[in-house]
Amino acid sequence: MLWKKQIPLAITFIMGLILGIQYFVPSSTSDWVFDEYRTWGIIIGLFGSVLAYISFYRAHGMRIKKKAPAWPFSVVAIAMSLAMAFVGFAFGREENTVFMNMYTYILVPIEGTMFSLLAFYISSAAYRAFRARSAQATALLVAAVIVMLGRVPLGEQISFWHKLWPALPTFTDIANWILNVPNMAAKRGMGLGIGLGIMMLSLKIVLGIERSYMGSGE
Amino acid sequence: MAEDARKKTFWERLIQIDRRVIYLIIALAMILPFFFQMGLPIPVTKEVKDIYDHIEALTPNDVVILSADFDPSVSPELLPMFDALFRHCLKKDVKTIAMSLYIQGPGLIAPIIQEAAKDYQKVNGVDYVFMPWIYGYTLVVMDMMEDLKATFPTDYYGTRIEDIPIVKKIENYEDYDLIVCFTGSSSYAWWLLYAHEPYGVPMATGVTAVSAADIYPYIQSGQYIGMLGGLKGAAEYETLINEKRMATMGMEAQNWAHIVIILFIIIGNIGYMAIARKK
Amino acid sequence: MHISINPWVWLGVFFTFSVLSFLYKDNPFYKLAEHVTVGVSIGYGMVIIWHNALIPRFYMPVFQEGKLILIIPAILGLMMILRIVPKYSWLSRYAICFSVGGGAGLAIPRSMQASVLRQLEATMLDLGFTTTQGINNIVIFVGVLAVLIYFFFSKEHKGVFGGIAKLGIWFLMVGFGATFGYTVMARLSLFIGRVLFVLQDFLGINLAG
Amino acid sequence: MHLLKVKALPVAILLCAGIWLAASGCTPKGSPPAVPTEVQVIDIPADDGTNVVIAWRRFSASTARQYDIYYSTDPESLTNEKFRKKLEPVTRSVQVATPVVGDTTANKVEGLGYYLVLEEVEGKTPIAKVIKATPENRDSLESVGEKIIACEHELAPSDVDNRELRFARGKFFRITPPEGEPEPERTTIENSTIETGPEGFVIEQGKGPLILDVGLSDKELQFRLAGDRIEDFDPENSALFFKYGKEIISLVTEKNRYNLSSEIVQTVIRGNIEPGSEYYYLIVAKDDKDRTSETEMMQFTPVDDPPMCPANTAAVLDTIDGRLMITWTGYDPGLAPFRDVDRYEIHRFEETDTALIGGELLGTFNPDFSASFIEGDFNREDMFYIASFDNTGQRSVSQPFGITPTRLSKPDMVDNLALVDVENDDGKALAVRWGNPKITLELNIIDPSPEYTETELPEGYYLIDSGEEKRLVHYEPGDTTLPERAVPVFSAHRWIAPETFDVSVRYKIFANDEHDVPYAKLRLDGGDWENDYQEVGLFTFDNLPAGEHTFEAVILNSAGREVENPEARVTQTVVIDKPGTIKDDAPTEMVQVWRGNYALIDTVEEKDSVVTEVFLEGPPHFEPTNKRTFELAGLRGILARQLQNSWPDSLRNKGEYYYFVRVFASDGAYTESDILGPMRPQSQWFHTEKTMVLILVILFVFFVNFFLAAARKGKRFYLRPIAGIAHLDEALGRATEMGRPLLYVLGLNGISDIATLAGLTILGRVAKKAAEFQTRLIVPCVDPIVLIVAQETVKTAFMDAGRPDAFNEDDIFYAAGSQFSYAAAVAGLMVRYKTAANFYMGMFYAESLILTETGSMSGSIQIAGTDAITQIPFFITTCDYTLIGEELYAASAYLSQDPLQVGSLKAQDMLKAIYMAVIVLGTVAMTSGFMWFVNLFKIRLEQ
Repeated sequence: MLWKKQIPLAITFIMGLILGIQYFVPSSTSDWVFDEYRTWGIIIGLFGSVLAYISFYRAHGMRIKKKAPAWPFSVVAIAMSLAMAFVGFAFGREENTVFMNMYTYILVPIEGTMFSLLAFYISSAAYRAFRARSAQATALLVAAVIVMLGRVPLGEQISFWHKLWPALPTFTDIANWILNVPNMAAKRGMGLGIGLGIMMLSLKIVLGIERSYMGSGE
Repeated sequence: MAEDARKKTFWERLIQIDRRVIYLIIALAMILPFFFQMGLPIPVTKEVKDIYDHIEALTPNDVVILSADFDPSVSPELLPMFDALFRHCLKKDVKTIAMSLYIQGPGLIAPIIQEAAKDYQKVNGVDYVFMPWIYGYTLVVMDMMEDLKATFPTDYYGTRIEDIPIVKKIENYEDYDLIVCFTGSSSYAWWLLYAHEPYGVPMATGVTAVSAADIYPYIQSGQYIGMLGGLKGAAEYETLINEKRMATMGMEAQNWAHIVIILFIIIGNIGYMAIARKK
Repeated sequence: MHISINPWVWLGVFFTFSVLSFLYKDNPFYKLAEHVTVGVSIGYGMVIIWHNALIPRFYMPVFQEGKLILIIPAILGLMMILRIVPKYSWLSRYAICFSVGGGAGLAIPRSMQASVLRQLEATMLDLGFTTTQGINNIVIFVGVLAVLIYFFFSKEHKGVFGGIAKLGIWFLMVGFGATFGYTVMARLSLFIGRVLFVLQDFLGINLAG
Repeated sequence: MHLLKVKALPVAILLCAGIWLAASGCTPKGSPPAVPTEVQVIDIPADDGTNVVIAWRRFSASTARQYDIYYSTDPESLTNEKFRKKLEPVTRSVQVATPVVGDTTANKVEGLGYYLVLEEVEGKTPIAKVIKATPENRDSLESVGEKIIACEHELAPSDVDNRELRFARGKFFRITPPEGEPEPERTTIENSTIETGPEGFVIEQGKGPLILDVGLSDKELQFRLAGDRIEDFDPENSALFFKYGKEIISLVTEKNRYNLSSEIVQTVIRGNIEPGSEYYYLIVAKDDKDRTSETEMMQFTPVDDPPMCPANTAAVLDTIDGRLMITWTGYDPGLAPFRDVDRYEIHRFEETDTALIGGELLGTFNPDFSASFIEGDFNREDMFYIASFDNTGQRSVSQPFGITPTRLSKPDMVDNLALVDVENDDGKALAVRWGNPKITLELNIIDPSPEYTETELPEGYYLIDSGEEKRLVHYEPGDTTLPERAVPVFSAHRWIAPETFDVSVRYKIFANDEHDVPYAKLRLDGGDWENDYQEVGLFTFDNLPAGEHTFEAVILNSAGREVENPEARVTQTVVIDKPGTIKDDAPTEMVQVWRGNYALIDTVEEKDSVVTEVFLEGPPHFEPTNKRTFELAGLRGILARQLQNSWPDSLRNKGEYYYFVRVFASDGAYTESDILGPMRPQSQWFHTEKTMVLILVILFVFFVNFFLAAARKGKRFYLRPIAGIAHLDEALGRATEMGRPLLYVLGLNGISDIATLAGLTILGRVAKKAAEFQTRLIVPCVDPIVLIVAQETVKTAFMDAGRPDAFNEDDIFYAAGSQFSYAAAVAGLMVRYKTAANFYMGMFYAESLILTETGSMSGSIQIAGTDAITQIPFFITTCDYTLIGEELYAASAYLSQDPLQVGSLKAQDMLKAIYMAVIVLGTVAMTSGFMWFVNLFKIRLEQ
């Protein structure tokens, strides 16, 4: 129990205390503490990523072994990971190497296109899901439409009232007002609460009250 | 059961239209404007103008850091911003440090830098310097605030830092007059926390349209001079420096896509209400 | 128009369309692209971590500069790997506690400064009814308080209190609407970026003219 | 079904491979990069002979990416590959220009009839001459030259056609002037007006802007009229060349492509060569496929030159107190890095001493000095000379120079000069501070809607812009004295002064870190004071009537009180009658800061216990009482109010420093302060600016502990029910009915994110229910540590529910490591398993919509909870229920019903109440001007 629980909790407490105090101390020792903590964290993370790779190979290996549906794709995934690692270690990572080309012409287009699928999902959501179900949802909807109009040249063009009476705001002005005033109030109110939540959690971790990050059991 | 058997009304059929039709419409709205341009005027917002004015007020001895902290996934939005600001800096003859805290960053901006330098007949190492990626993220920010030359032993092309004329007179934070970071994540906060807050170097940021709303509080609190938000921000900047480039073109596509999406929302809701009234 | 002769560009275009084909329906091309990214990103991560983190942050300091103290985090890291050995998995707690404890300690004062103090100070505004800024400040002031009240959990939302909380949700919804509208634009830009890739890099159409 | 899909896969792979192979077969092999030509060695003047510049010509079409210069005293080591490998070359990287696949037909110039003739030069690239064919010379051109077919403004790829790539020197432009008459251009002359005088129209310095419509100068007209052509670049008319033409990068003839654009590449061999020794060297050019080509072996001998002669010498005799000031320039700024000076000596010059070796030595100065006062008896007729010595004793002397008698006005020493340790730092910085806070005003006057009258000018008026002034001159037609740059003026638009102006006033505060003066207040014409608490420093007055106005401003300290000091107040009376900017003249005094310290030497123990001493900083012969041994630490304008010196980590908390300053007037006279110090930079143990953070943290810890203690003692706090929880249970029930699995997504962030933790708590509850209902629960993870914790959480939940057997570890797995791979993997899961309910609890980024849209496509019930502000709108619009921000934390507390969690939520509420109170008080204070309260919450972390 001591080795499995008390000592880890003590480590958490001591580390939390040291780095909490570190913030208030401008001295060079404090800088040193901060730098060392970061370096140590990076090194631990390095080994942590090994764990991730083990999990990846285990998951896909299992799929192949079990002949799960679409298992050949798992072969592709494993093969590609090995190929990428191989070309990276064998031929270097400078520009115009196979490694960088695989990165630029395989990883980048796929990830970029996946990101861009969102453009389609969003229009589908706009058509099918974005409903004025209640007064509040209407507020969300109206704000969204105004901001969308205010962010493109069209918004300025269809603000006909502005041409008749230049003192009246255009869509762009209204969109900016929404972003700068009510939106900011909402974000700030939420942000204060979330900041408080983060501090609360951190404190509970340091004090050993919150332990779920250690995994439950025992 | 009876509902199913009943013949579908016009609105029901319209609402239940296959989503692939929606996909096709939006795709056309975004692709066609590249071939048929309308040349809409682009109004400039204050947040963008403020950055422009700040750079306009700089003198050739001032130093601007442009940090392209993004990866390819968000480069369609952020690259045009970097392009526009870099061009403006070259035009104004201010000393420009181009860099990135992200490993993919330098590769993305290298062609842009080369092209802009060619257009303005500027020389690497004399008018601007292009730094390589260095591991460390926030550590890099902290290091370069204290000592630029110690942070980057060479430039992106491998020239030793001592041999680069432009950095001779650049030591540390006291010499920086503006930092602009372009980011799709939260690296704007890194610069804020480790460069602006402790050292007071003026800052501005270029962010994706999504995070733009999160930046407004920082502008109001005066931590940022201004902001470029998404492609529109970049297009506005292109308008200010009077060069219609990538962003302005993308903006046109953007414009039509927005119209289509707004129409989608309107039709969707009319249908929704029509169906609801029937029931 | 000059179709690219670079085979890599062809590959990029092939995968771009493979991913886009998912919009039609899930299909082997999409699956191929999906698994290729997963694999390539894992391989990429390995190489990058090796060269950009392991070598400069661990190998060089320990074996060339003799900074032996870094062996301790390495041992902690190895303990982390012991996760996969159920009998010794508890040892990984030492590493987790080190990182999490330190992170928590870092977060408390920094969040207090950035998320609380800064925001409190920024909300202390000069109210007024005569200038636009003054009126905007009133709206912000009311909005922040209303949103804070909405997130009160130890009091039921009833009466005046409930009314203010309701006002809070209105502010939240307008805020979310703004975020939505702004986000739409970003998402579209991404697709436009892909269009540019296909038109310029692959088909070689000069659009700038 | 699956078989079919699987079969398509190898086809796709083969297809890819095929395209790839086919396309790579087309890529040409190419040749090694061009050898550098016109290599020359340039001696660096006045250096110590350990540097030499190697320069060569590089054409833009060259594929060389890098040049390695190998050098050695032994020619053998260069010729022999094995030896050469041991040498460390000096590397010069260059940017390889990216070729552009362009349409060359657009640049065809065949019809213009130009021929390219090459003039061979011994040992150099030939010089290109472009000659236009005439009937007389056509035949001879055909024989000696090549007909030019096209000119290229971009670099073409090497394989674009079958022409051979060759190089030639020359700078040519293709000039393509526009057709038709030029449109008049507008030019604005600030602050001028046009008046009718006895000699016609004249431009007079006066009110407001003047706009002139002008044509083109004769020279430009000629240039335009010369038509489409290729022309040798003329630097004198570079503006015209760039306006109407484009530089030619390559000229294309029938057989060849001549690359013309080139640059001289230079690189310095620095520091590790011996002066006087004979070196052999060669240059290896390398392209990006590492193909190389190299020059022949060549020679250089570095020379240790004498130091640079001190230039710009001047001796000024102060006729009041008889002091003599001597100033000089040691090294050109460009050569400063190679400065090779040990000391300067100032001697009195004697008539007989023509060799300049004798004469009375008046003073010896370290290389940083460039000015000094010299005490002694001097006559008006005295002459001096300055000698500089390098480390090997070589000497250069200036010309003898005499005295310029003048009456120097010594500037006053700055007030409040102090050397201080910089507060709240880590022992790396000292600062010299001086002066009082000072404020200045800058007025920007704008005409809100400018109006103009138009005057047509008769023919014959020209604008002559000499750069300093603009004149309007009348010339008769055919007048040969008309200057080249004169442009005809057609009409003038005179500005009409309005009745009101918009004025913006910007103040600038000059202060150092010790002065606590963040902002100022301002009033117009003795009216009410306006405070600027936002620290923007800008006041705007719209529609201010033209006429005299008085602006008055005072600096305020952070408590909002006026600063007592004459410089902290400014009153400016100005006449506002035209647009423009009005600002105070800034003081011209400069403060030069000198620093001295004992040499810092560190001992480093290397292997085999060899102790070496490392010299860190400081001059070797420092004496704290002798200002001549100090080093220059920096120069600041007097308004900067401080100069801060910081040192790298290796020097922090080390060394004692002495300082003195000199205040320079613009005429070069200066006053020196006493020596300040010694002082040692100190680390501080508490950052005083962070006091408020500390108070808030203590308050926070106290509150949390108070409520947690109460909760532990058994006190129950009320928690309002959270709507989302009912939805959670409903979704679980639905999934059971359908008999399809549940999907639980914990977001992208790691274990130390509060949203992830809250997600894990809720996961415990969901898992327990899933175990009870015997529904399969799938948890794909992205973070390895979260994965482990999730596995344990689910395992525990299954055990608590009494069904450890139903727990399948493989259902909680690592899906992918990056955002979109993960999103794709999870989206795939939803489609494949047709999940009944999807839960998203944690931190999400852009992938959220991919997940939720796919989920709603497959008809799952979706419940989300996140504090990711940008993603909440998407969750709200696509999910059945969304826990917004803190509701997620609250739901986790509510579900666990753990008194500690509920207690901390209560503490959070109480703190929120306190913050609200602070906001209300702060707003009241701000509105009524009690700045001290607002300032309690401001932290200034700027140094």
